[in-house]
Amino acid sequence: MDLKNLESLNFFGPELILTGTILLLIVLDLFVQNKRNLAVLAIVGCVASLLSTFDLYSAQQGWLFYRMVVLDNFSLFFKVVALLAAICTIWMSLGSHEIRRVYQGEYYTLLLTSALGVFFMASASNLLIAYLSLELVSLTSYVLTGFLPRNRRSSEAALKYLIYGGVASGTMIYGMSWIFGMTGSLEYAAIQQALAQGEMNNVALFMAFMFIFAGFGYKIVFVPFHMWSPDVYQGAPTPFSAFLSVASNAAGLAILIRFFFPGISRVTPGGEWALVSGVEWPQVLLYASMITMTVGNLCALNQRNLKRMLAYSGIAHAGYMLMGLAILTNDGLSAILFYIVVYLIMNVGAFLVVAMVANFTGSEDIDGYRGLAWRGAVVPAVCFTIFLFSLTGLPPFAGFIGKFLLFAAVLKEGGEFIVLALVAVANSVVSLYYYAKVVKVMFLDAPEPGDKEFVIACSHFTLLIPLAVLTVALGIYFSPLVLYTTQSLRFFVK
Amino acid sequence: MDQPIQTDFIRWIVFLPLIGAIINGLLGAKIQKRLGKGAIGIIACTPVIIGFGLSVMALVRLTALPPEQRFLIDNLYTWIHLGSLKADMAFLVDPLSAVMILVVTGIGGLIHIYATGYMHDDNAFWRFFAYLNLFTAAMLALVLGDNLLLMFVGWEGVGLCSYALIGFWYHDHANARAGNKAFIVNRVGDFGFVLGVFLLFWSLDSQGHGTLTFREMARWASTLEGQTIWGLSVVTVATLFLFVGAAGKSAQIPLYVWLPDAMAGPTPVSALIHAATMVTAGVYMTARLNVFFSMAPFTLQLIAVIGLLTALVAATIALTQTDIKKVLAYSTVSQLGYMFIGVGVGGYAAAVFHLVTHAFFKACLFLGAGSVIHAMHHEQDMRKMGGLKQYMPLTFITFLISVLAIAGVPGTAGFFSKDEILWLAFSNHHPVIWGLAVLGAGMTAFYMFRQLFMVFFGESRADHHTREHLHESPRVMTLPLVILAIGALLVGWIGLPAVFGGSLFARWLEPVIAHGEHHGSHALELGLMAVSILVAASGALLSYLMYYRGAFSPDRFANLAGGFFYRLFDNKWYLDEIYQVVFVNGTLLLARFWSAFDHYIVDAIVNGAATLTRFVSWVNGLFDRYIIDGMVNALADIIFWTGNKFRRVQTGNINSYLYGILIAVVFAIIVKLRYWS
Amino acid sequence: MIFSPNELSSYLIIGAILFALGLFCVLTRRNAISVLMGVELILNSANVNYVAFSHFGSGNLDGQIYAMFVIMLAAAEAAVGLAIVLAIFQLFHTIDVEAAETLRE
Amino acid sequence: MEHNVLTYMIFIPLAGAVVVLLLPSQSYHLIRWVSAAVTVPPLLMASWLYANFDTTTVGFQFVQKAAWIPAYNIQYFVGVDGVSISMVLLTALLSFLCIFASFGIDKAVKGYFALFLLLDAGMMGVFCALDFFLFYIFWEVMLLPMYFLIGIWGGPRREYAAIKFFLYTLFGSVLMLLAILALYFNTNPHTFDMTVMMAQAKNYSTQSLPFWPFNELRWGFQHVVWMAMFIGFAIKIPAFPFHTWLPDAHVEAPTAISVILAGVLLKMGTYGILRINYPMLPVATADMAYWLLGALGAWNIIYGALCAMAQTDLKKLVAYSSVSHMGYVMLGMASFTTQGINGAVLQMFNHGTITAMLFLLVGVIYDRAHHRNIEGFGGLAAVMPVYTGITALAFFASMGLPGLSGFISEVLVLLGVWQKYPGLAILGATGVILTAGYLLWTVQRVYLGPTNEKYKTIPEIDGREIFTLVPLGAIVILVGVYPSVVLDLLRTSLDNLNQIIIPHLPS
Amino acid sequence: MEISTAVFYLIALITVGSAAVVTFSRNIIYSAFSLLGTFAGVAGLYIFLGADFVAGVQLLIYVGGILVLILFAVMLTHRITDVEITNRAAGRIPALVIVGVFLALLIQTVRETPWVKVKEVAYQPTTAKIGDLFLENYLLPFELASLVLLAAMIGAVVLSRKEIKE
Repeated sequence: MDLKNLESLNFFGPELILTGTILLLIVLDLFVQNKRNLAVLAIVGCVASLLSTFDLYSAQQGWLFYRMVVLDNFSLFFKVVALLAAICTIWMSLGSHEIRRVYQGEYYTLLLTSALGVFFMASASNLLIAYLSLELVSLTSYVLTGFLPRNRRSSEAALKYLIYGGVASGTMIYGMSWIFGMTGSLEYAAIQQALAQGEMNNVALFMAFMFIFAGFGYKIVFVPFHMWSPDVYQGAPTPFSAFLSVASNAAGLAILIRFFFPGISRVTPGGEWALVSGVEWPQVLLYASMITMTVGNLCALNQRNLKRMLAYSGIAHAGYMLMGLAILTNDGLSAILFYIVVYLIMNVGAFLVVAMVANFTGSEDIDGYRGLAWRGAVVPAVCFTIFLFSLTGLPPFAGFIGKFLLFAAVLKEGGEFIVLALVAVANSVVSLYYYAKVVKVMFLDAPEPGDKEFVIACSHFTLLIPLAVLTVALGIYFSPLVLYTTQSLRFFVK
Repeated sequence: MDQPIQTDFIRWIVFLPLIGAIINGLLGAKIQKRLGKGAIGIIACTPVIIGFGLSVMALVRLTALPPEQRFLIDNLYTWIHLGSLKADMAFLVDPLSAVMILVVTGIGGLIHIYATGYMHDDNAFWRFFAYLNLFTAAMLALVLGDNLLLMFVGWEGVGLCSYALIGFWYHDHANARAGNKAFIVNRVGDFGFVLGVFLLFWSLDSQGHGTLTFREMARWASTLEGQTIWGLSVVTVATLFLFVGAAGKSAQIPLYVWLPDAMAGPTPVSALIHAATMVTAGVYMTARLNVFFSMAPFTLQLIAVIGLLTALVAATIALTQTDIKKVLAYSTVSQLGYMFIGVGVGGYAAAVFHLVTHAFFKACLFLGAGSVIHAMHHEQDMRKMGGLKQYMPLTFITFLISVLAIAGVPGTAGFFSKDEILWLAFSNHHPVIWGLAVLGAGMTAFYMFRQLFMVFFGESRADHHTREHLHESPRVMTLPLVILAIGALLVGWIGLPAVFGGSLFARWLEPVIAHGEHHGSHALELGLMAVSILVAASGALLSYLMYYRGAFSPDRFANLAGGFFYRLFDNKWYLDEIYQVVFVNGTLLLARFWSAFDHYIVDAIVNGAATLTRFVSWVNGLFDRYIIDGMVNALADIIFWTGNKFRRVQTGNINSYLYGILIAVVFAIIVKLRYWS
Repeated sequence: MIFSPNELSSYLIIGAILFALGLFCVLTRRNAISVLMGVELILNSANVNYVAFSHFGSGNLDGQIYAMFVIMLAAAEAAVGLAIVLAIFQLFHTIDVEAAETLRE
Repeated sequence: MEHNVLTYMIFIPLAGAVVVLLLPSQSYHLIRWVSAAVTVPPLLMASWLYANFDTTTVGFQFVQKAAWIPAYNIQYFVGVDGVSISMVLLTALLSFLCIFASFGIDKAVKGYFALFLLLDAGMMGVFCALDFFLFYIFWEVMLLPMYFLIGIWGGPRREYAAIKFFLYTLFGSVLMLLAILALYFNTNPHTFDMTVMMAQAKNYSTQSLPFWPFNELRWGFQHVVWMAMFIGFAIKIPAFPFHTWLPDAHVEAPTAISVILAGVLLKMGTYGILRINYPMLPVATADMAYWLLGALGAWNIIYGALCAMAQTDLKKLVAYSSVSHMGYVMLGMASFTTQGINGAVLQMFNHGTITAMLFLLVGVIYDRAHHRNIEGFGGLAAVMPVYTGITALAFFASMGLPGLSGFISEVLVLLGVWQKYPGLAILGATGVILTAGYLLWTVQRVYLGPTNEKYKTIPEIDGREIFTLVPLGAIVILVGVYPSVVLDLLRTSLDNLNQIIIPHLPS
Repeated sequence: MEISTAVFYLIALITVGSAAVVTFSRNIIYSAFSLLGTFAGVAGLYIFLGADFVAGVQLLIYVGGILVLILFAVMLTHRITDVEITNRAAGRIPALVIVGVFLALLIQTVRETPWVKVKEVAYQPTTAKIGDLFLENYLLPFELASLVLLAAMIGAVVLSRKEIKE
């Protein structure tokens, strides 16, 4: 399927609905007094888009808009992820005191725009779309990060994010220009063909890919492209940090996988990926993965700010996910997809609790969690515990299954990747320390006389409980999700 | 091999005291409060007395059988059965164990009865009898056990009970420590015992006869011939291990140190432990496994030498003791040495015979001493006694008989049994051993008479108050004394020397213990007998002179001052001068030396070993805490440190963040150019 | 001639130099606006590449169009970036990136 | 034959935990008694299992199997054999008793009992699971409640102890996870079914791996997997040098949790080795057993005993005695003789009951004196005779006194080991002396001597406490007198295990 | 040397030179104004490369838009009356080294790489074609870009509003 513009619109439902919602939000913002209604509208739009996305599963796979984007299960998967993340974020924002003080109409508009950007990142099959969509997500992210008015941290985080993102994407397009120069095309399929045929300068190719890696890498937050993330997560409004940690990360992985795997590699008869020759991806990814998880975990150890800690933990998790990439197998990729879903659930949950506590105490400092369980917040404390242990990768929580599948994929490859698995194992143990530290503070420490009883927003509860239940349920019975992620690994390849 | 005869009543010999112990142990406090101490006494004594009756019954049953079939088995159930290891919960009565159970229940029963009087003022009366019964049960299990493992149950059981009994007055730390010492030293012995058992079992098993049952083991013993381990004969190694066990239980050098300390317990306990039961376990065990010991000449040699050393050393120490019980304690050690000399020269029957006779006179001595102590309000120092014979005539007479017996006065039990051992030593070509053993016998006579004289004769040295209340002990205490004294007189006649027609006792044991060959003529035997009598008599005489006649003042030996000899001359003891220099001084010096050796070296080694172990454990504890755990913590610290270093990169400065991108890219490219091209 | 208007490499080298200068700028400048200028240099360097490749290589207009999109997004980014800079200036009264370090370890 | 018994045994405590959570949090009595009631059915079922267990067959009994995650061939698969049934019995019994021992807890009662029941479910699951994935889930499920139980209800340094325990165990279990996956991919078809893995044991390669350090060590796939598993289990045992979590965890944990920790959790290490390393990796087992089980076990015995001797904290002493006693288990396992291996498993059972008693007894005195410093007592026997009597029983059992259960297992272990490695048997036997040393010394310092004035009026052990101790004491004596009650269960399965390894032993 | 070549050299020099001033100048006003030279120079290069429309866009947007924005920002953040208009820089030496290495690598690679080449390089007017492409093949990117601009606009507006809306 290779469609032109108008024909493509038939398969463009999710995007169109989302765009429509965005425009509607802009307009309605002028009239609606109760801004909560806008949030509801945004959620409705997302749900509609979600339904429309599921509708597309029955459609034939193929190119849309003159081969600009691709319609396949893989892109649909990320659309679902983006929409779920958006829904959770909006829901979380509803009860957040931070968001109550900002321009909510614009806030939801930009959030949905960001989600839309994720759509395109996942489905881009052209370097131009890749760049544009990345910038769409980035720009909205910069703005949303700096969204808290007259807030130093927020503005500063936005500035750092912007500069970092600008340089990273600048580097990326410089690299893309070289690819363009070597292959004469911007289209993945054509690039792949050219690479397969032509005699390339391996060094130039490697350099170009490294430049591109910088652009994608900063989205995925892996070391050393991670530095912005702790500052940004800390400064940004908490619900948006959640979105950033999940959707932006997932989008980065999506665009990376799309570009390197179905984009410019070939599938061998055995079903494995034969990457561009002369580029040592396994090694690069292997080391990137090991360094990323180690640095992330080590830095998280002594954090007192929960959002910062979660940022570092996010880096570590990016490292875990990179394991799945490094081995260049479908098992690895499917494990990544599984992990993304699980990570979405548990990380949003974790940020939700952080938001709840921040609502109450006004800070994300770990001291605010002292004796949480004994201050009338047993349920959030228990849920947070579930999320944190799930992030650690302990059974019977979903995070364990995620790691389990990743380890399984890595060990299936065996050989030098065993080292990777061992490093990951050591990291899991290290990570337990800082996750458990939070649990310790919540349960093991007694509240001090000055600590107040806890009051919880209802809207938070309605999100918290399902997430916690899902975290446990997926840890015990994960067959459907495995099935789904395996099927989502169907790429459209010419 | 004949099928064993299942005899159901044997189990009750063991179980009755056990039941008594359980009743008194669990309910004793209440019974004592509701029904008084008499009830406790009855509960405790009855099982042992019934046990004695049952033992006699067993004996009668045995005598009815032809010698080769003289064994009764009471097999309760299979205890452990794993692979080739099969140990039944079964009790065996054969001639050897029949003798032993008679001794244990008989003498034990008497001690029980005695104790009801002796312990009457103690509030923990019930607890004492619970322990006592348990002790008896354990000893009986040891003796009756059909296999080594079951024997070991009793073996450890007596260790435990001795621990409890020695430390019975636990309010004093010294007593508790003495109990600990006994138990731990015994454990060292057990360690050897267990290893010996293992070695025997597996060596037999390698020939397809893995068993721990005594009769089976004896049957297949010959298969061990030629087997080696660590370059030595298996039998030798195994018997050496076993002897370590026996040495621990029977207080042989170097493991005897616990025994003198064990006097911390109430006197009936000392009687029970040192006369009838626990300390004899080692001798019993070697007799039980005599087949194996006989196959290991080296072990036998060693046993004989150690037995001799023990006998002599203990005897010399006993010379100077002033504590009435300490003298008896060292004498026990010394007598046990004699028994091991018997074992070492192949005279297992003789050793067991001495065990039996010793049980009588030593029990009598201890109980007599107990009677004295009881009368003296728990005063144990002999220097504060004297002249007791008019106050407590019955005690005196029984004590006297026992002293005669232990000194080896002809006709008494001790004479026959000790002479048997000496004769065997000589006739089996160990003249040196014989000679030294005879010397020891002389010392025995000396110190026993010394005790007799110091306690019962002369002027009373007790304070006025004590003297006022001196009285003969109640009948429950004197009756056992009388019975035991009679035994001490008469029991020797069952084991007459060959010259007088041969030992009934040895013949009785023949199904279990192969009769040793006797070399040498009757004339020689008589001659040797005369020598030993003479030596003993000299010892007694010396003692008489010193302590009865007061010819020598014991004080002088205590402070060997410069004018020592002149004083002797002044007192006109011309003949004794030589004795003085050669024997007494020499012996005293020796005794002091050994005493000091015992105190500063042996005891120090034992205590030092404990201290050393504690020190090692302390160091080990530190090692665990600081090194092993420290490494774990250090690892954690390193991780933290690294984490903090990494975090330091996060300066908050965007320029430095951007370096990350550039450095990563440049580094990757350089690596690519350098290594991957 | 190596460095001439008809040689692709001459454009690429100019691009590379601009890229390097841009990088140097973002690495060393403390002033947020200067850093943003450095970013613009980087974007321009990429654009030079695209247009050059478009001219010498692909034979179609893909590269030029890419460059135009880059220019558009650069404008968008500049707008957002400068808005943030102004917001920060109002809060901190400086735009020295070093001074803006409430977020750090 | 389909039975649901095991499933019920696992899930009744779990359901109980949920029920407890739903109870009003102020009604302490209700919560306590409901929890106690919940542990009764598993105990009855365990008894039923005991009665109906066929001691003559090798295979697994009371098996229940259901597909769970078909995509990865993960099953819900439970069953018991001789090795596990004794542990199931022990777990059921100790859980029941420990509920009563926990009645004194008055902080966050609801949470405590809910977590306790969750822990109970996890323990049952570990011993019953025959699917590796299931096994691992249960294995880890125990961690969380344990962490909280130590961390919230523990002593002064509870946080340190809890996190240390947690980190150590997690480290071991993630290694184990890797090993599990490695086995999974080397099983054809890929499955987590333990029985299939056991059947395919000979397919797991033993060729030495071609890269350092494995080529130096001559380690093949089996060896590497064995090692990973072993470290996981050794931490639980705990074998030197992975034992340092244990003294801390034991000392800080509340009494009942110490009991569970020592009574059940430690057994999981050795149980795991028997269940997994032995039948699945026989060649590696045969190669590694001498050093890593035998010699290390003997070292554990001595090291633990020496450490125990150096302690001044009564509970720490008992904790180190566990290190020592678990050494016997390792030593016995390494012998591959009938006596040795049976003795080892019997020792697991016995140590479970004896150490449970010891910890309960320490708890009794701690509740009264509020400290556990050995030197701070003295002469307690005069004040608390009943308590002292029971303590003596437990101490003597721990010492391996004949007639009590510890004796049987220790003698069997040493006897079994003697045949293969006399040297190790001698080393192990020295532990007997050392054990007597530190226990008697302790008895002397705590119970004997003049009574400490401070504790002249200390109350005697009460009925509830006696109730928790008497069944254990009875078992200690019963097993000592009639060990067949346990040995009969084990023999067939363990002999079969031996037969798997013996052909691979180096001659 | 042809005149066009000379012009090329000149343009190249202006581009690189003013970029260097942007980078190294101590005064931010100088930097901002030199940026004009770079942008214009790049536009000139575009003309050399036959990209007339792009050159126009470059001038319009960069010079007319972005540069003006930047100057505004500079003015707003530094009151003109301030004597010192700082443009501090730090850590130049390490940056110089690493960027130098990097530049060497780049140029080396650029020269060694066999880029794709078409035989005939002829000038054709591009405007019409580009317009066609925007409505055909590049319609989606075009729309997407518009979305980006919309988002940027909203964002810039929101961020620069001073008041907090309650």
